[in-house]
Amino acid sequence: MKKDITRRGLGLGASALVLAAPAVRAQTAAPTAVKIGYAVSKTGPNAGGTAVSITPNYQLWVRNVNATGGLRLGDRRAPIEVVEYDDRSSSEDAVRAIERLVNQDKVDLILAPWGTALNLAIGPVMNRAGYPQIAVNAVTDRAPDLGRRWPNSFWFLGTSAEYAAGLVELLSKQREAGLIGNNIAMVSVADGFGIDLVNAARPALQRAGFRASYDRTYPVGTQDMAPILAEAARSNPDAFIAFSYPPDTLAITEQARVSGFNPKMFYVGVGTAFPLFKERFGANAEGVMGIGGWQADSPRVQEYMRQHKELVGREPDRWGSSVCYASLEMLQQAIERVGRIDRPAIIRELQTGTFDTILGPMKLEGNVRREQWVVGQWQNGEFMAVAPAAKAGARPPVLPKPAWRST
Amino acid sequence: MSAALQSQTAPLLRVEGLRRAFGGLVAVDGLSFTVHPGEIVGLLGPNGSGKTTALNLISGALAPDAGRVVLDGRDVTGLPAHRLTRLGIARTFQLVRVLPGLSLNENVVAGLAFGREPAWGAEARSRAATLLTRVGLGGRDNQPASILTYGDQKRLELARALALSPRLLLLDEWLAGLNLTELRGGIDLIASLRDEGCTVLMVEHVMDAIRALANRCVVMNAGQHIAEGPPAEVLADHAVIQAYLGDDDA
Amino acid sequence: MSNTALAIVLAGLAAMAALPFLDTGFWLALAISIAQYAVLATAWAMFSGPTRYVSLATAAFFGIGAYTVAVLGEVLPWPVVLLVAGVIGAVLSLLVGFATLRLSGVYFVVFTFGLAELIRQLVTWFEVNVTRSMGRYVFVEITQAQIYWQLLALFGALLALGTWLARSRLGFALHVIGEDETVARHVGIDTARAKVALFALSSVFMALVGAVMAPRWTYLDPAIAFNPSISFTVLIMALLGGTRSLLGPLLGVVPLALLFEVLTARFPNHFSILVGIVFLLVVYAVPQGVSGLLARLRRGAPA
Amino acid sequence: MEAAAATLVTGLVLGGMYALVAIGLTLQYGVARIMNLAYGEFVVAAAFAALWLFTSLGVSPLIGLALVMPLAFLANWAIYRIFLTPLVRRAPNAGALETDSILATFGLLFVVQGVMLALFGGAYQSYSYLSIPVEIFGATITANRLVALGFAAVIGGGLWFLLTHTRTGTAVRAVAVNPAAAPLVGIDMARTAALAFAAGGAVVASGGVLVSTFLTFNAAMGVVFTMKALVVVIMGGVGNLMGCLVAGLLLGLTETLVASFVDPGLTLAATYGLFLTILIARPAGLFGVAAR
Repeated sequence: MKKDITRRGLGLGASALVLAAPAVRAQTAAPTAVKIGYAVSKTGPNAGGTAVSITPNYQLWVRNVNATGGLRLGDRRAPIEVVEYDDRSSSEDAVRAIERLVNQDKVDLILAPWGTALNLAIGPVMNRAGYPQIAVNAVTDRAPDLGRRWPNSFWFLGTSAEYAAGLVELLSKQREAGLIGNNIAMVSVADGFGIDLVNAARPALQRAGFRASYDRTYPVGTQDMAPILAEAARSNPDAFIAFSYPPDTLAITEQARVSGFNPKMFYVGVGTAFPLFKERFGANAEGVMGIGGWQADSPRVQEYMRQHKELVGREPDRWGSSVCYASLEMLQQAIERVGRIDRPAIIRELQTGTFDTILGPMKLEGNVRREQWVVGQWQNGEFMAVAPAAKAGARPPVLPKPAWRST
Repeated sequence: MSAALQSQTAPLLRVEGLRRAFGGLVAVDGLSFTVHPGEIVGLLGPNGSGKTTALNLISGALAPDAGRVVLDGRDVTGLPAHRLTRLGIARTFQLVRVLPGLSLNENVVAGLAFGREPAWGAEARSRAATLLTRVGLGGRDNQPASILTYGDQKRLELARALALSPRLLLLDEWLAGLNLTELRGGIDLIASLRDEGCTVLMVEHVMDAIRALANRCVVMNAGQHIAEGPPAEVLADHAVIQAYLGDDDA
Repeated sequence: MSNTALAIVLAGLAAMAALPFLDTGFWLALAISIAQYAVLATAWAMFSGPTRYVSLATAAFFGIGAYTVAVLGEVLPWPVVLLVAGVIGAVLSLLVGFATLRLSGVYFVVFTFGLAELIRQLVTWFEVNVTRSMGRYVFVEITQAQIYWQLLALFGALLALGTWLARSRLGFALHVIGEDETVARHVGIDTARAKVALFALSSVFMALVGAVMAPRWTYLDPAIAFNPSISFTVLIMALLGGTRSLLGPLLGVVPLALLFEVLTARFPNHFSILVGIVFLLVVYAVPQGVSGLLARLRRGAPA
Repeated sequence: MEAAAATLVTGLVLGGMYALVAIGLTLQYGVARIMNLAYGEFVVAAAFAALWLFTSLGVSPLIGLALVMPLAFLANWAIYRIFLTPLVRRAPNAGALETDSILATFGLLFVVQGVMLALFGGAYQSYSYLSIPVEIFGATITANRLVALGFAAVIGGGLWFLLTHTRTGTAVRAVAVNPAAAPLVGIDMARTAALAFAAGGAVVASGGVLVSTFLTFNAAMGVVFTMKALVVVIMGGVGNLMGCLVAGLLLGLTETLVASFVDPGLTLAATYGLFLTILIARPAGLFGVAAR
């Protein structure tokens, strides 16, 4: 028995050592190449979000940079060489993959995974190793704390309080205009994202004098939204709000359409901004609001859209994707301003600099991106940013939402 | 001898109105009988008459729907098997059950470790060796039970049952399927147990063995008690012959 | 395992404890991951090997331990937190153990899976409706090396316990139960108590692993803590390694953990297909572990 | 009152879907004794097939059903014959086969999932087919869900008829009830098991095609279906078609009733709670016969 273990264990261990030797992808690349690594969820529950908002943008950015000859370091250009891993949506695998990127592959920079949990899981390792962590797809109320705790971490999708504030501000304006009343129905998905948002929305709604006559939470993976929608409809709300995940967002919208539940304002969560939403609902997407949004009429956004379509074969989502690409532009500019791979200097530049991106000028405050689009609305086949209204380029929301059409 | 024993001592086992049904089938229906200390009682009957179910009810493998099982004056009805075992009821199985992954010695230690007079460690191993010798498997302590012949498996099972120091030993067709030599050895073995004062309740189809060993027989048919008495008388009983003749396997 | 063998293995563990002085990066991370599964799979096999009850409740106990740390980690001293995690794991396992005594085979398997999911749902509901926050931040000051050492210590304790168990009457009782439960009852073994006792012992270790691992990820929510893939990974590793001996599961843990690592590293885009193919190859070509061993033993036996 | 009726209808429709997804597994596990961990992957694969047929070739999922089911039957037959028969042959007992089939189908799970990831990527998929509202007893339900329910009834009823009224069906049932005794009465175990496994596979595929018309799915979602199906099968009693149906409907009703009248946050807790309670009360499932 004992012998057996040693033999097999050592044998496999040895072969692993051989195989696990730092994986240098492109031997042909110039030795001056900048090695950029990322471990993202190619499989597991996070694969859906990653495939939409993360991977295409990492690929697009690398392609674009390398098409110009690479990152400009001083007076030369260094092409990007990619090392990528699959974290299988697991915190444990994500931590290990980062350790591997840092210690084995000795990459120059690391791009972040999708989702709040994974970004928090790798936070300590990234911090210890001194790599900038551009947490581009994470919404957490602790973002300002985290930015202080790990000064190398940057939080791009802001806090749930911002989303709630923007939404309530929009609701209040519509009420002032006499378009809606006080009655709100609200559902949220029972995980960190949904609960954070609804916890922020509740007091904000209350302060603004709204009444949530239906306010329920449902578990991740709920396959039938009919009972929830029936109850929400029974409360006859002026506005319906769902802090939901992509499959639920589609299911809720579908159920609302089918049961003819058509409140004056209809807001759903992650997934509304996906091109899939438009494909799925066609003309019925019109008037639906959701989290995110972008300035579709901006030429730079349109150019981004074109490139994305060309590379990936489909349109990007109208929330995380463009922010993700913009964050990479920021990283690129920070590197190029520093002029070499000097991580502490890059971190400082990201903390303090102002950058020019497809989403316009961008500057972080306390390592957190502020003033982002929090509510979008499908208007004439495009998901236009409608809140915060004070932000330049905001479209006025169109209420009441038009009636569902039968397909 | 049997009559004398019955009158002089309190019964070791008393079964009263035992009943157990499986769905619509009543396997044991109002069965009553007694077994006295030192007796060998044969439990007879055609196939499917409920003998094995009766043993299962007495050994705690099954719980009765109605009726009582009294062991040495104590009501033990419905107690789980391991409690009954610790109170002194040991059994063998109709389809022999040894522990194939264990050695012969360990098979017997299994009987010693958790029984009425538990033993463990070196003491258990040496007692197990003695018991193996007793049933004719001496010196084969370290062989795996999986390689035993059918007859030897039966011996091993008996050694395991004896390891429990039983007050009442239930043998479920322990002699069935043995060849002639094995059968003779088996009968002698049980006879020697009787001579040591062990009380035995045996379900058996080998009538020669019943004639040679049993003090008394209880005959069942269709779950019910139909006759009782010394083997010679019972086997001549009209009802018993009828019951057996009605069954092809008799 | 003999005393000498145990001593050698424990000495080996002690030697492995030096790893953090050589590398605190990737190799330590890999070692933590292996150590985690070594304890989980060995604890799993300690119950499931002899009784042949296949449990998918690993995630339930792991999650309970992790959540205990998430709730109490910043409030109580660390040893007390571990103690509480162990006690909660034990109490829960006793309840579950006695509730599931009548279940056998696949019914037990799916019951344990359902149990882990039920606990996850209840914790979720509790967090949403009572504490009104989802996801907990675990900022316990603890280094990766300390996590590693605790896992090694747990593994050492588990091996010692297993060695003691193999010689004890309880261990023997379980062996007999695994061979033939009916016989076990008829030699006076209280099968229910023996099984539940072992289930509890094994569960306590799982809860402790969860507790030790929790600070590693900073953030915990029920989906991470009660991730069913933990149950499946442990099951597969233990079955592949073999559950008949104390060190058997390790035979599955080490190669599989390394295999997963190598495949994710070398073929991030085809991990699934490759891991599946390797798996099938292992099952067919190297019928090791419990199934193969048993098969060879049985085939050698007369019918 | 009307609300209650509507809730009942919604629950029955959802339950019908659970039953539909589980029927295949009850054949595969109950008869062929293969604990198929890759089951959900086959559901998703069929869903992808339907999506591809519909979006690329414009083939309606109902016609797709006629294509996918026979294909799935053949594929599963082949899987059983090529991959699983060697395991069945070498397994000395039921326990060993269970271990081996868990390990082998776990590998299969990764392969199938990997192929789907390579072909379709990890993104969410959804398309619109027959999503016309239909009103029944005050409940508004889409036609695609009703079609799925109808098919579940047809497939369930058809299977029941085949199992009870044909020779082969009787053989299949005999194997399900008593695998040890079946060969004694002249049943070809290998053939019967392969047949049941393949038939199960065809039913799985029909489930996948039908749910794809109303559920959003991606390549990583297989395990959700596997576990739901396992819970339904076990709750109903292994190998029991009626049990499968009743368990599916019970779970669907529980989920909907709890969502409507208690708290949507407790739906899954309630369904798992119900499942565990039933197992504690009836250790072999609703319609299972306790092994003795």
